[in-house]
Amino acid sequence: MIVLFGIFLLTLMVITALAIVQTQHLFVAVILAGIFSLLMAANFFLLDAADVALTEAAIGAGISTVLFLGALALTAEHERAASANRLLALGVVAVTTLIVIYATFDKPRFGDPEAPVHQHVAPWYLERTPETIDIPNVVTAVLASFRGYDTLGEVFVVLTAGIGVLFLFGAKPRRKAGPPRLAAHEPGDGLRHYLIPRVVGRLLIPFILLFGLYVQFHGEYGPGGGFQAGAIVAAAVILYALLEGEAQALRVLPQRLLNGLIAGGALLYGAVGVAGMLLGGSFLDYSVLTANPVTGQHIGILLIEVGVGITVTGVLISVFHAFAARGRV
Amino acid sequence: MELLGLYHYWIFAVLLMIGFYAVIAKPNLIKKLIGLSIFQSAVFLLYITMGKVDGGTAPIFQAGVGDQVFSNPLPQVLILTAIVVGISTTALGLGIVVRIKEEYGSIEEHEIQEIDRQ
Amino acid sequence: MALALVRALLGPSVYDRVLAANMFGTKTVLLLAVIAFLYGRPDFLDLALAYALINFIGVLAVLEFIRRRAITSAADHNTGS
Amino acid sequence: MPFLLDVASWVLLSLGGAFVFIGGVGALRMPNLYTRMHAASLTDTMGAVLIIAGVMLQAGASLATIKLAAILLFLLLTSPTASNALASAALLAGLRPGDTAAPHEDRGE
Repeated sequence: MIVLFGIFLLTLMVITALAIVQTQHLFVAVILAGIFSLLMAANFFLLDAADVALTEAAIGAGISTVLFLGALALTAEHERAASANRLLALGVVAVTTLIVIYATFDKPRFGDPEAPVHQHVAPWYLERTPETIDIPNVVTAVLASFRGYDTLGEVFVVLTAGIGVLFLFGAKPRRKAGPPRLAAHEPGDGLRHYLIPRVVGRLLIPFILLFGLYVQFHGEYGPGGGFQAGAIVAAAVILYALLEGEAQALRVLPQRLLNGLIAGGALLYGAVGVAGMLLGGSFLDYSVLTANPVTGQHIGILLIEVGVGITVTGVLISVFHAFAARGRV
Repeated sequence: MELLGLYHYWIFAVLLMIGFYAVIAKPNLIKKLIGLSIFQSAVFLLYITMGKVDGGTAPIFQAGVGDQVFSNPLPQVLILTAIVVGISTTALGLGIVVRIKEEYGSIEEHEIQEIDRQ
Repeated sequence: MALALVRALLGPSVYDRVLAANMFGTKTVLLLAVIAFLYGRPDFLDLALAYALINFIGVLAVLEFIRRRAITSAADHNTGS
Repeated sequence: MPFLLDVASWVLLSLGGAFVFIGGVGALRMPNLYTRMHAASLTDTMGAVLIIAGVMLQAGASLATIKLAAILLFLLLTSPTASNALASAALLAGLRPGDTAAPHEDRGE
């Protein structure tokens, strides 16, 4: 029954994706992309990937919609019709689809425990996690400890992307010819005049922050971890900024502090690695952090998740502010 | 039933190509980015699908319950980080689009090329 | 359960789509709660909780977006394309 | 007793499912945005309450029940807010409640 349900959801996803591509109205496309992300998260959940589903939920539900809308507000809302080489593109796509589908006939059956993926390192991870790290969530263990290098790389990619956006928007917009975007009338006070969203939002923000912290520090035991928590906390701050205006949000969390957070999280991650080296292990080897290797692993994972969370929060909030501030100029 | 087992992969292929189509055929840059994120999601789906094991549950040990089958944690780890990286790179892409709009006054590919040619 | 919603997805105007997205969010929350129990892993309710908390940010963003557009287009009549 | 609980929870779940379904149909069939919104809110309130109550009965007294209660609380808080925000947005964009013929796509521009 669950399999049937999965098939139903997947079909919905294809329909949504088609609608996204087909519509000319970019605003609609963004809203549909939100629905697409919801479906995606439900699917991940069905496929046993609770952590991934939580990430998708945290990112897709709020932040990506907000970012896309921010970009839309700065550009155009409709796309022009007509592209000349449409048939050619369609042909290419059709052929590639057929090739890919043909390739899938070599794939192992869905859910096959004998599939090659399950023969390589995964059983080893599952086996070793209880004895060397001793936390219930294998995903967190692999993420933060076994494959710590990968995650370090990912954190630096996020960091770089954040810096990139800040650089891009660092340049002062050049006044082009044409009607100047009116500045005086746009106080940027957010939704302050809408009483109901404001009251409810203010009520909810502490809970969202609390939930973010829960996800952050409960990541070893249930689905969660730094990436998800970072996104949730960022969502809370963005909600605040939407309700009270960006200026107020920036007063609470100034950009300097955010910059500090962005760099500090990544540095914390790196520092944990170096600390391991100084104490005689290899880079990102947490076992040497304390006398007991297992406790060392716990501390290492905790610190690293905090580092990840801080960086992700900082980057997402700064990106949001960068878009929002651009709109007000 | 044998064919049903491949359904996930087909969906993956179709989604991948829908995203691909949006990237190559749509002149609008934001549409291209949305297409790119669909493409990305398709890849995520492929990975997670491969990690699923029949009768398995999510790879989180439960106290007191022994002898469970777990799905493969490795693809999940890779995708988890990839989602966050994905949103950051998308944000970067959107930033570039906004800058292009400011410089060229348009986000349609052919119009930008037109302006460049002048 | 979500079947009726699919059709709402094709709704005529923009705001219908936002409405559909919002409904979709609620349904996803309910769905996740039910599935978590079908699987017998109630610890995954975190997920539904996350959705319940942040799902409406998107709608608020829409409101803000429209509000901004209303202000800008009140001044000069050719925003957008 | 467990049997009774099971039956009760399934009754609640199916009732909730029915409400969700009715909400979906309403959202599809109603003439304009505001009435559609009215139908959709059925999902958010009755549907959510019933389904979560049903799942709660399955869960029994445990941490999960508390989480479910939290979910219910937040849903009941957020979704009317979202509806309100959406309605204001639509009103702001100039969609009058009286119009039966929904304007096709966005006007203006």
